[in-house]
Amino acid sequence: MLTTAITISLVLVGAAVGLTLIRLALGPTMPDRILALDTLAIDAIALVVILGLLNATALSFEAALLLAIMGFVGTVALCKFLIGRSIID
Amino acid sequence: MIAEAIASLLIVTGAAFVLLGSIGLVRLPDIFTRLHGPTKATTLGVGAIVAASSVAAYAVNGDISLRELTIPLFLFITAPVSAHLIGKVALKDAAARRQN
Amino acid sequence: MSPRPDSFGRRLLPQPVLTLAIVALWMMLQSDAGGGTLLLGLALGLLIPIFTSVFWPSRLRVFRAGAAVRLVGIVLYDILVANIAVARVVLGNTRNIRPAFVDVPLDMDDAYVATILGSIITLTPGTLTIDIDMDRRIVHIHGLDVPDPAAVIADIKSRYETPLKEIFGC
Amino acid sequence: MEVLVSLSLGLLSACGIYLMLRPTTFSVVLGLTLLSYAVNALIFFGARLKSTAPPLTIDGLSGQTDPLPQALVLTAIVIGFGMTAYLMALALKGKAESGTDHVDAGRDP
Amino acid sequence: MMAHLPILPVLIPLCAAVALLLATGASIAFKRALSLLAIAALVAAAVAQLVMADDGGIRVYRLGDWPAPYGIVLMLDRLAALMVALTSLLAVPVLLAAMSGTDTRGRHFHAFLQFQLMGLNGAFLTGDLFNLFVFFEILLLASYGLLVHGGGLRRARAGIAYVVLNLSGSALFLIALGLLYGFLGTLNMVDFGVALQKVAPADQGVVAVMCVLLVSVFLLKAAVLPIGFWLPSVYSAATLPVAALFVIMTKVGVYALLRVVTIGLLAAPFTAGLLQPWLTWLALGTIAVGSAGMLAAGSLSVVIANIVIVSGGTLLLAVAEPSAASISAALYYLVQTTVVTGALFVFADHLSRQRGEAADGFGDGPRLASYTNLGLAYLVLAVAACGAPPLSGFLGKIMMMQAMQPSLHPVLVWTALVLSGFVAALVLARAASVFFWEPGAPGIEERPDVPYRPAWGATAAIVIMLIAVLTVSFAAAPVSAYARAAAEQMLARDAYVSAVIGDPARIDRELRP
Amino acid sequence: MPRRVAAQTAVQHGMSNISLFLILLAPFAGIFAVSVAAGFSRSLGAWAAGASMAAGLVAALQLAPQVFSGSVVLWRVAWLPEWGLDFALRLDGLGLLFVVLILGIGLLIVLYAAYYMPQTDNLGRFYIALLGFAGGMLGIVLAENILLMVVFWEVTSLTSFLLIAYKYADVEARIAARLSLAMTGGGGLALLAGALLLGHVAGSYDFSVIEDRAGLVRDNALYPVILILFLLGAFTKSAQFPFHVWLPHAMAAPTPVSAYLHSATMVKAGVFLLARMYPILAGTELWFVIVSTTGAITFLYGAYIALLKHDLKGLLAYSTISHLGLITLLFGLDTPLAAIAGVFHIINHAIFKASLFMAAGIIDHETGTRDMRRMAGLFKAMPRTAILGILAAASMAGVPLLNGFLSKEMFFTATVAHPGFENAIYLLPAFATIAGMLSVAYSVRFVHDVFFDGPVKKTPKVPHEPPVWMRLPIEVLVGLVLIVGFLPQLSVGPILHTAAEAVLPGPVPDIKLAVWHGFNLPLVMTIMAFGLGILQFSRRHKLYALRDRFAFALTSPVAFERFYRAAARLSTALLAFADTQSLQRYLALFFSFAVIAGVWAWVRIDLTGGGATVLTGPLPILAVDATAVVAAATLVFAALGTVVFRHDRLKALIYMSVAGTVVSLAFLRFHAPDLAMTQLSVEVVTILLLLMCLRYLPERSARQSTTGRRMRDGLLATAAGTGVAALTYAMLTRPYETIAAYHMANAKPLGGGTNVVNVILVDFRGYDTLGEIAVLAMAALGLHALLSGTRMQGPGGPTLASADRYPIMLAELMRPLLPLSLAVAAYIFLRGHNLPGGGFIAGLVAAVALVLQYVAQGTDFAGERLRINTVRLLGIGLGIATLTGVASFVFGYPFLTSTHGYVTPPVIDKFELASAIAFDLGVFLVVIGTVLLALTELAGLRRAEDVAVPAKGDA
Ligand code: NA
Ligand code: NA
Repeated sequence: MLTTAITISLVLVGAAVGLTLIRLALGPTMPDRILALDTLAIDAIALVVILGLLNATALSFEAALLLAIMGFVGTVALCKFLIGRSIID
Repeated sequence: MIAEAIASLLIVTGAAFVLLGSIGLVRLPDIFTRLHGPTKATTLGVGAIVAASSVAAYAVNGDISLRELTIPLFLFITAPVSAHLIGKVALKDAAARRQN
Repeated sequence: MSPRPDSFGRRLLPQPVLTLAIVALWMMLQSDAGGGTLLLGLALGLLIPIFTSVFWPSRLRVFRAGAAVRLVGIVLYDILVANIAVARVVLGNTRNIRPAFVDVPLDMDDAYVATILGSIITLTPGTLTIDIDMDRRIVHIHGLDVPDPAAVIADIKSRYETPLKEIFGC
Repeated sequence: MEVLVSLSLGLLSACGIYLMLRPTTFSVVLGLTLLSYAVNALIFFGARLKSTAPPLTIDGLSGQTDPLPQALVLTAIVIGFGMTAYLMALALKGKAESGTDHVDAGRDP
Repeated sequence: MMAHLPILPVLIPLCAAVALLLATGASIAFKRALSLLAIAALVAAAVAQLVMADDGGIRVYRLGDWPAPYGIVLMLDRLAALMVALTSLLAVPVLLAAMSGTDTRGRHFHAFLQFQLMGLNGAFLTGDLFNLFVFFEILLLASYGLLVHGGGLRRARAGIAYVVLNLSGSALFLIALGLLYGFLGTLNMVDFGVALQKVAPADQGVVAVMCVLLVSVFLLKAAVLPIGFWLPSVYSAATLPVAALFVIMTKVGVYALLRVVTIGLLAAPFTAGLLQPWLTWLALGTIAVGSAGMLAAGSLSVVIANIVIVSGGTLLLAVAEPSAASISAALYYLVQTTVVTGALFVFADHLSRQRGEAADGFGDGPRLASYTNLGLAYLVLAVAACGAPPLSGFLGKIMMMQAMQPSLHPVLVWTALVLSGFVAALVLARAASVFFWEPGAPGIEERPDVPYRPAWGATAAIVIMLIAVLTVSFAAAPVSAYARAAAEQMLARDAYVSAVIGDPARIDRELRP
Repeated sequence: MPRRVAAQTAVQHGMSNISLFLILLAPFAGIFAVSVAAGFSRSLGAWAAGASMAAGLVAALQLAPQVFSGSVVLWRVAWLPEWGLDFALRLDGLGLLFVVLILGIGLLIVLYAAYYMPQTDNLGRFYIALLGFAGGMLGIVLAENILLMVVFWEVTSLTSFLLIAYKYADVEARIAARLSLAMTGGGGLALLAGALLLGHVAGSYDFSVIEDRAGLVRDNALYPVILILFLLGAFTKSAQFPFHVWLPHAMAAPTPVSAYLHSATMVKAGVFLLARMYPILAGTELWFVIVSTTGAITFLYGAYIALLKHDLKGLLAYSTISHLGLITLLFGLDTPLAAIAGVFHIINHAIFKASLFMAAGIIDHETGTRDMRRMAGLFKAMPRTAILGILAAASMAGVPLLNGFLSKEMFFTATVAHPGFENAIYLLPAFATIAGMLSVAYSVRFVHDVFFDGPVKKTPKVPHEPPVWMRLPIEVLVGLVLIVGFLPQLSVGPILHTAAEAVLPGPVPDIKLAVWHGFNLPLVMTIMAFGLGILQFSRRHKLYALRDRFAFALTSPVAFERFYRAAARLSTALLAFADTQSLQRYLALFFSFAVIAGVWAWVRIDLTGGGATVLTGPLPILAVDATAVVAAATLVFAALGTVVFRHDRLKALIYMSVAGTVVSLAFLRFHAPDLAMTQLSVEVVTILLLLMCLRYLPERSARQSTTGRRMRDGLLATAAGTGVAALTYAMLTRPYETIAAYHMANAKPLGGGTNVVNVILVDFRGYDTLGEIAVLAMAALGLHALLSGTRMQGPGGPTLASADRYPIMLAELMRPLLPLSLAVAAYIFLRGHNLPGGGFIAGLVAAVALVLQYVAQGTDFAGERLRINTVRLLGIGLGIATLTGVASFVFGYPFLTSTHGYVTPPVIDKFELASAIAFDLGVFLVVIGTVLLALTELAGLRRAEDVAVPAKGDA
């Protein structure tokens, strides 16, 4: 049952990634792309956790946590850049 | 068995929410409306998936692992900040567009 | 705004709430409540705040723990509701929605608490904090579908701002 | 799968090399980064695709992946990071000195 | 401590660099003293190594006490000891010359110098190919720091070209190493040779490609045609004491080639002849390009840089057709050319300080103050550099000519060796004419108000270099005998196998997947 | 490789014949003596120079009896025995003859120069170069080892370069010096090649040995090559046509130099070589044809031009060329008599030519000009000098009773007796007569135009006799002209005989050196030469007119400079074509090189047989799953997006980060959590860095490449990418044997960790990791060195309100997030040894958390609070890691040997502590230091706009 659920969810998340990539490509504005990138990171977390379930390993947790942290940092940096072209001032 | 069922339900629901966020991202008309999708749906979706992982781990080992919950916790803390920042950029962007 | 000289105790335990949070986080991460974990967590909980207190000199004080728990419940519930509402909008006819910007006036002047409010607004139905202006004491929000801005403002103030003011005593 | 992986790495390196051949320092950095993705993956796949578990010696794991390529890649990533940081600084210095970020600006004729 | 001798040439500069980082706010005098002390210790260690290695043994130092091929080992043989000694000795005049003011023209000079030495020595001592990559990166990054030391657009742009090109080289190096491990399952140099012998015929094509890619990386460092054009602008952009140190950098490429060829490629028939047909041509082309570069040069440093290119090409001749004779000739040639070109850069530094704006260019400049001494020094160095008798360049040339006699294209090789020296002689004679004989341009004929007083360090640097040149020339026999012994040792692969990995059959190998 | 064959002399002769070495040592020791003495006074320098020459002469004379008794004196010291080069000397008759000439005339030159050279000139430099030159000459004539001879050969090239350029203020002197270096040095290179080949063929580089194997050499297929190379050396040095051009220009040297170089030494080195190689290389048709033809042409040509020169030294220069042609011709004739005549003429020419040059110098010195048209009747002004000059010139012309007559007579005899021209028996004598006629003509001209030709003309200086000491050397030489002329057998007979013994391979024919041989054909030829010569002289003006019509451009030394510059220009043009100094070109070349080399190796394996070019290995192919397809599609999308949007930099960066994320997910998918985490965190920090740099770079880059260039690059990139794909595929489909089982087995028991990757990083290959953090530290340090104090101006955006600068929610949230992130970092750090994690990732997490404080609240806020000296932090980190490694020395283990064990402190459960953790702590600190240093330094760039930070002398 779980395996089926995992397969279904993989398909769903895969579709989500595809849609997000469309937004990334279409834009039209830079904030749209950043939002898409941020979403992509979260999608990736979902993917990692699901794959962890699939492989029955607890070892993907750190990677997922790191994805969350680094995705956030990336978004912050990109936004700060667009607000004032300066990340640290 | 029940745990596995719960996990299955959670994971599919979560994945659905993740997809929902991305559908919003594509379908909604402008950046401010699009912001709503990922900040809410996707974050919650991940929360559900992680919860599924916890439950599944319980189903397998019998251990309650709270470790995974740190991920949605972190996301719930940071998502508003991300949205806030992207919103600010969008405001600035919109202002710049109006000027031109 | 350099950190002002503090008593020995304050320097040793600058943020008790934070110390607790770190210990909790540590135990969550280790998925373990054994003595060793606790001890190491405590050590980190004591050491890290001493190091980071330079960035956060003011002590965070929680006045009403009960109110806090209640607010968390409200927010979690709202998050669920929010998602269903968002799902309806996203999957429905996106042309009929009425997005709008709304300025919510604030009744407090603590930026930290305002940030918590802003976060809650973002996580809950149809609203999104775009900016917080502490000079003008307003929260600039965006609503996904806002037929009545006044209702939104009232909702936010009653559901979230009031409990927050109660919790943090401001 | 092997074909898919190979083609992906080939594409990544081709894009990286193409970018490295562009005339601005920024493109070069982008290209180097893409190329290093490909290179790191290539080293990593020296352990082949068929493996069932991470290289940990915890009980219950069996058929672990060859750990050595992973260690090599880790070293390569870190070194690549240092190099990229330095190259960017150098690019800035060049920009500060010459006013342009063309890779060949201001060199001896 | 003798047991740890092999690691000391890496450890001493590392410790010095750490100390310099910790003492980041200290006075320049303190840093200089520290740097000098460290290099003195390094020289002592290097000499001790040289003596130790000359008994013909191959010392294997297991880092972390892990046996080869599983862990990283250092391999102290005659070749490694020679290269380390050369580097360490070169460091002394470089430091002394830099202490005359170059080191204060930017930040962290001494730390970079120490890191550079650590990288070089590490590269020469390691017996592991991936570790060689790591130490290549160390020495490269340090060289980047040293190259741009002093600032300015020219250095920045030369730096960008140098860095990007080397990063491309590193990428290729990694690809080759990835394939090496992927095909042969090992990283140890000696084990690499052992594994090559066992490659099945069906795999020989891909393995040969991997080997050639590996070689290409080293050829880039050795500045061979057509991938060596980067060198002149880089060397001439660096401050001159730094350029003096850089002359060892192309030799790293040659060293790596010699190592990989003798310990690896020669082990198996299908790789043994992989370089010979084309490397000779490239080497000849390199010599030609370097000679043209000398003729076209507008300053002494560019001339020296092109001499470095020519010497690289000359050394590659031996790599292309390795034999005890060619390698031993090449090793002597390597030692002498490193010393001589290094000395020339130190000299050019001295010269440009005196000539002010004119620096080391062939344009009008003021007459020189310490005419006789400088002239004499120049005479010695120029004679050695163009391969004229009786100095080391000539000796190196006759060795190379004799050793390359049985090569595929002896006439071309000889012609190249002879003509490149001839061109160098013409160019250096013209340089002498400009620096020492031509009257200064109108307006700058007068000496500057403050007479030039060379710092003691600068003078000491030149004197040391001159002594080195004369020693290599007139005490050529021991150097040459050492070189021959080193060459013979390098070609006796079995000794390396038994010293480093013992019985190859006993290595714990597992077929995957 | 040829090895030394005759090693026997090293010890036996070494001690007993040290005098041989002393001859050679004398001038070189003189260099030091002069450099000291000249510092005191000018004359002391001259004394020192003279004394050293004399000392050498004494040493030589001391050995003379041994030589005359027929033995060859040897002396040897090993120099580079392995390669055939030894410091081996020999003294035979030929050598002794030359030693006496070199040192004897050298002594006279030293004396002459002391008076000739301007008093303002200290002469230290002059004598040093002169002694060096004399030493070089001695080396040539004393060398037993032919490589050693080459050594000294080039020593003379070099020192003559210095001597010719002695008056370096004259541009002509400078160029002439370089020209002579180019020609004689270049010839020396040919000689070197010849010597090496000869040594190779003969199996030894020792003359004595080679001489014994002369037949072997002449029969070898390489003989023509060897011969031509040797002759190139000889002809360039002895100014044979067409290599003579350097010699006339060398007249730019002070006259003492000319007198020395062009009488007894430099040019004689060439003919000495002919003499020396005579027993080895002569005796073949080839030798005869080349050497005699060259000599004959030079003989005639030199004499002809000499007649046309108005410059006194020019006349002597071409006459020198002519006489050298004569000597060459004599050796070329290849008969014993001719060879002896050649040796004899070497002596005679040296004597009269040295005196003529010195006389010319006196004339120049006293009149201030060397143009024969500007002087006349000097006989009256300086009769003594005139008599000396006339006698020397007469000897040059071959007037009987003077030494020149004797050798010329021998030459005529040799031509008459030569067997080589049976069919044209008069050809050679006729030629000899014509050449003799020309030398008579220019000798007469010299005497006539200078000493007679009417009354004294007005010259720049008023001519009178020179000081006595200045004339003395000429008197000595002219004395010798007469002595040899009158008493040949008594004076030079013995030495000529011994020299001939050394030159001739067979027995020396018995020649009577006598003034009168009876009325024979040679005498008729002499008389004809004189008659025709005087006739020729009287009609010289027609020749001048002819010369003026066909003036050679090449006669100017500027021609050489022009030639040199043309070569330089050509090189510049060629290099400009090959090397555009463009990084793009360098990169394209490098990648092309790798591709071509790879393809070549691939093709070659098939061609050479044995191996085979098989791409696909035997492993079964793994099925593709949906996730992989999505990932690959995303990767393609991201990689192409990066390329397509490279001009829109921010967009390109976003695409690139997507690619990086996919790669890290791939790592995770294939069981490399450590890798995935590292890749992820590094990527984010890289993007942070790039974004900070983007502020100072143009937002968009211009399209600068042409379509053709893009096509080319596209093709190259495709080729390289195809290569990577093919190799990856080949690798993935092959099984391999790995050593990793050892690591898996020993990670836990010996390394103390269950995460094998981490154990490899901090233990099995901890040395790599130490190097890796050194790289990181250096990168940060380099960035610091580059950017500290640098001012940058970005495309200035609007000044931001504080709320925009530090968005409030971010600022407020970062405060609690920092300690929590540090806790996460601690978690990752401690976990590393056993599970995914470790110092590096932990360091990045901690660093990022700290950097976020800067991002959220600015440098002023964060920098003031976080008072870390990042450079020192790098030192601490690197120091800890190093110390961990060194600590194992204490226990007698190699560097970086780890130890581990379980500590069980109270309350805490079993806690495993490996020394590798200390190492990892070093890594952790270096990472934090690097990231903080890099980012704060980049942030500081803008601040430099406002605050000018003076660059401190902080190195
Ligand atoms: Na006259
Ligand atoms: Na780790």
